[in-house]
Amino acid sequence: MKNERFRKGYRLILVLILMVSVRSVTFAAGQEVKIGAALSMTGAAAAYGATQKNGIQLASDEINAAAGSDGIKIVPLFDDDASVPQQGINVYNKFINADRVALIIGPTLSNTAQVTNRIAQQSGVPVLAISNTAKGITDIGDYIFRDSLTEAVVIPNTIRVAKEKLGIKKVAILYGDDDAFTKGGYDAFKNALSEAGIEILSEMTFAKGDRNFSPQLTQLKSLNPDAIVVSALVEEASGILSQARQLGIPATVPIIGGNGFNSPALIKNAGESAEGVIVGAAWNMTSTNPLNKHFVDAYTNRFGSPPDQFAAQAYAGVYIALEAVKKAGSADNRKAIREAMAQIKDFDTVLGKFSFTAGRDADHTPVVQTVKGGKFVVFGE
Amino acid sequence: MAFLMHFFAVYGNLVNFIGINALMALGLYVTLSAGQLSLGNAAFAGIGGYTAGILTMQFHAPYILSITSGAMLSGIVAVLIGLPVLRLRGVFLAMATLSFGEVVRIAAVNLTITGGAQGLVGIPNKTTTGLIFTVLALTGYFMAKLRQSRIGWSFESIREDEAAAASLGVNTTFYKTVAFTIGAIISGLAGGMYAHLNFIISPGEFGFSAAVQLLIYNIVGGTRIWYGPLLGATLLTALPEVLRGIGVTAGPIRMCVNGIILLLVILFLPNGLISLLSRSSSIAGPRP
Amino acid sequence: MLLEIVGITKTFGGIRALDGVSFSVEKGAIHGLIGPNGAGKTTLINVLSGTAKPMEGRILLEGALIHSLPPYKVAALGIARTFQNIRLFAGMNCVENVIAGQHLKAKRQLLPRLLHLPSANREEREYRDKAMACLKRVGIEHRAAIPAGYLSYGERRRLEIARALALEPRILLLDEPVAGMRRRGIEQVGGLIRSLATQGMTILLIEHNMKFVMELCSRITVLNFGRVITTGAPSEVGRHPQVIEAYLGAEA
Amino acid sequence: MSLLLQQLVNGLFIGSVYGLFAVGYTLVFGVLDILNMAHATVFTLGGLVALWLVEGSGMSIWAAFPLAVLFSGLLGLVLDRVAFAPLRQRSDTYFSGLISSIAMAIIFESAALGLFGAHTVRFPPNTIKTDIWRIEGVTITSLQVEIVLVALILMGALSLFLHRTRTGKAIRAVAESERTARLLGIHVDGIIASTFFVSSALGGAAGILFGLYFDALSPDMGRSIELKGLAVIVLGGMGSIPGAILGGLTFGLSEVLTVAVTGKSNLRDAVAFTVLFAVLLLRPEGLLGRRRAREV
Repeated sequence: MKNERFRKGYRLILVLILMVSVRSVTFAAGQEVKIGAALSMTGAAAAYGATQKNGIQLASDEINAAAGSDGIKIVPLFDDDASVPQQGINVYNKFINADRVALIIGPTLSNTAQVTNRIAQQSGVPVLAISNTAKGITDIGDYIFRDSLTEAVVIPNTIRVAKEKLGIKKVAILYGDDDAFTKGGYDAFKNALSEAGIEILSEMTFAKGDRNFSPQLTQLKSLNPDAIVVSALVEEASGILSQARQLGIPATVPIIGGNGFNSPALIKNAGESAEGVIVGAAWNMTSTNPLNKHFVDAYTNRFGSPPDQFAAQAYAGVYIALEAVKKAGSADNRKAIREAMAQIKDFDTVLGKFSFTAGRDADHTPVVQTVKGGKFVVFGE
Repeated sequence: MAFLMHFFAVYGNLVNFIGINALMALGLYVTLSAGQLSLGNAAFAGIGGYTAGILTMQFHAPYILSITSGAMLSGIVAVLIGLPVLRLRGVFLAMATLSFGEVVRIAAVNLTITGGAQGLVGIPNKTTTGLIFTVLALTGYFMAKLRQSRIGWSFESIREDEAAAASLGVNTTFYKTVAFTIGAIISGLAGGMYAHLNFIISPGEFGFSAAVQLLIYNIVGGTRIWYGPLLGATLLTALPEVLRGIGVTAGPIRMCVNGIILLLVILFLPNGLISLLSRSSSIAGPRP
Repeated sequence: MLLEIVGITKTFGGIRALDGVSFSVEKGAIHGLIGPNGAGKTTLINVLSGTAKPMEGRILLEGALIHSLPPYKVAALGIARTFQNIRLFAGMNCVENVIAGQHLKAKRQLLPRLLHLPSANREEREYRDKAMACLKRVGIEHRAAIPAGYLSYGERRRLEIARALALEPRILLLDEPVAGMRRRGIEQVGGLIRSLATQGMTILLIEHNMKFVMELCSRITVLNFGRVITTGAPSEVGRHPQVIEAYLGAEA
Repeated sequence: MSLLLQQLVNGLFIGSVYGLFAVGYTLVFGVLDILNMAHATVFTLGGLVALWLVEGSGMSIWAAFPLAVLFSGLLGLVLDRVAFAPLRQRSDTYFSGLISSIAMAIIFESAALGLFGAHTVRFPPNTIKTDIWRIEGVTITSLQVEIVLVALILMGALSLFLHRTRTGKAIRAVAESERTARLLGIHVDGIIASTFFVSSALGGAAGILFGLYFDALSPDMGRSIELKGLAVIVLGGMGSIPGAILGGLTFGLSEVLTVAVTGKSNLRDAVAFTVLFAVLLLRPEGLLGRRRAREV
């Protein structure tokens, strides 16, 4: 009697797994390029996954509209890794083996990328990271590329420009220490500051999801630093900016931020307390390069709000992928696409002239911006 | 044969996660079977995972040794935590174990040996599907036999009515600690194996929401028989893939489906889905 | 003298539930404990069984002090009890409830079961037969496979006694075993208690049913407001003025 | 000196918001002995609905606030009807109530994510005119004062409601003992429903004030306050309203001071959970609660 019950339970589980039968219909080769977009649509990074999806969708629609009958069309397959590595792996497996995508764009979070890109590398599927800035992502293997400038490139440039223009000598640091993205930013800031010989008065931390920064900011204010260096995501960043000004930290003490600050949400949420903030980033929202102008206008009237850096790097990623597919002359030969992508040099994108370094990291000029009159402008112009 | 190869290529990792989640669910099951509501088992999995990962990476300990010592350390911590905490009852015990879990997570975020917020990166991928399901089968067998032993009967008595159990000579403090410790050892072992599956473990994976997820596997599956939580873990781990397969758009809808399933089960199937599969009272429990 | 209770005092907040209670129970006797509601009877059983700790006083089992022992150690010394509000294991069936009561008597080691040794099955059959015997003794063996939650009120009372018997105790503390039972049930339980006593078991019986207590008990202790009014044979206690006053009010 | 004073102001301010959130949390526990894990998501939805009223239909905050609080109260009624009432007769009602509230929390959060999107949003800049006062180096904004006032008024109103009105007294009777209350002819199910209404309304109010001051509302904003709220109600004493208020203030102050002294916010959370752990073990009835944790 006992194992009869067990067998019935077992049969149910087996049926369920087999029910998830695999759709292995392959599209006609040649004309259509399947790109797997593994993004975080739920969970902690849902906000960034959402804008990345918009960027990819916009780029694909533009390409498909312009491709006409013979051109190469992009088929973006979106799926949600829920900001969790475990689900990211399942998404990658589905893209690689079931949908047989030509290449993968994403994932949103570096922690997930550390795990999922290993699978892509073993299966020989090119991955184009569009927001991972942590160290070591592209060292996973030669199939892993990245169009998002690492903090190690952006931040030293920001500190250098800030020191030149403002002559800062002593700063305080405030950073989120329980998130890989913000912790990575902090490490980069620390090295850049010591190289530039700037004294660090004190280091204070906050946790992801915090909204109350007044205790930390009150302490930092009492040390009257020349500037406050902040490594945070846009939610925390806008809170820090508005509370800093409310607590009476004068505008003469600028706040310097990393990639996380580079979003219109910063200005919308922090309001005028965002004036004078210095943001080192990989994408200049107001650059007059025609590709970028078109992108910002197209995105704004399609989605109702201006794009952020995540959307820009995702948008550029699709065009880079298309360029690689064109060069490779094949819509599904993964190896050829990888080879072609590695050779991309001075390719015009919304991020500017883009090429891959030997280590397959992004190589284009970073930008240092500031907020003047409620808009991002290049700092020091 | 080709179909199987293709199946495992696409769903191999999913099968591994089902196995690991089932093993972790079994860890909580043991503690629940003695009526102790613990929200700290995800933390024990974390302790097991980090210990095993550190041993393999920094001390180059052999894989089997590192995951067993991870499990043992979780057991020792469980005994130390268990003695004071198990005097508490119901919601208070849940909150004490929850706060223990959060302290462990925060420690993992702050210590350099645990790799801080980034987590432990570079753990060699040693856990195989075969090992996961062998350990799961052995643990299942152990659970079935434990239930028939004096320890199992004591758990069941304490779960039903602790005062009555004591009046029958059951040393309730001792057996509650045993349930808590066996649960921690299994969770620790599962954590160690999980660490060697994914190349990286980060503190976030062992926090409060992970502890709640283990509880949901048990409740949805059913906590009156050891393979209840296995069914719960299998269904809920496979669910996102099923919804993905059916084409349910990614995002909040899947999260909502999870919530609705849990609500329906707790309202209409107090003894979990497993009670559907069998009428016998020991599994389905008395009709309310 | 098997069980001696000396000067036991127990307070809850301001109320002195037990105030210097002293009496002793002879081996093999059926000792009655009566008193109006709130006299402290159940509190006394809780103190005897270790569930509650007394403020002052001592309890001796064959001269050994047991009042500070936890409930499971008191049970190990052979003192079993039932509860006024029947604490059965609702999720188990009747025979399983009794098997749970065999905790101290049945080894049921894990290892032989893990190794599937034949001795384990033999041992299990033996314990099950013993459990069925307990059910038979209280007259509910036909309900063996029914979940405890489905039993009638009288049957639940008897299952609790059966479970206590599984402990093979020396002393059995019965907290209102026949409360709410019909005539036939009361006679059956009375017969059971008498047969247990004849086999050497000592019984402390808390009951409101005066006729039942008077017939069964060789000695009776009367409690009122936590104090012992008297201890003696049923005939003496029946005529004791304070007992009548406590029970029937002052007019007698 | 002004540094310490500033931190005190910061602590008292955030403490009053914690207190308001905790009061609703502990009210349900006091009456039903059940932990309502969906309380934090009502906190979130209250804030997001207020924002939708202000931004969507151009309503002023002073009109939107009561409406959103009412909406949160209705959410409480839904919670009671769907997730708690059906379980009331069950013997394991404490356990299953906790689970069903977790299920509702997941459903509410996914609804927030689905309806309001994942981004962090804020009230339009001039929702409340805030001027900033600097008194001997201590900065206090009028918004802070208004929020603390509203929080205190609501908490005051609650204790008046509980002690002066018929329904309030009935709620306290049910908290003492549901069975006796039923014997006294109290319509227990109705009273429990009103308890959920009041508790969720307060939770929603706390959400709106939190969103107003920190200019940040998102579907998962409840997460950061959920576990802290737990620590507050345990510290204050489960089920005790004054305990929740006192717990909230002490918690707010200790949090601010730990961060100020150590500069590490994670240490602050570690301190919070160690305090929760210690209180549970040493004095489970907390500062002002009734003894319930370990009865047989």
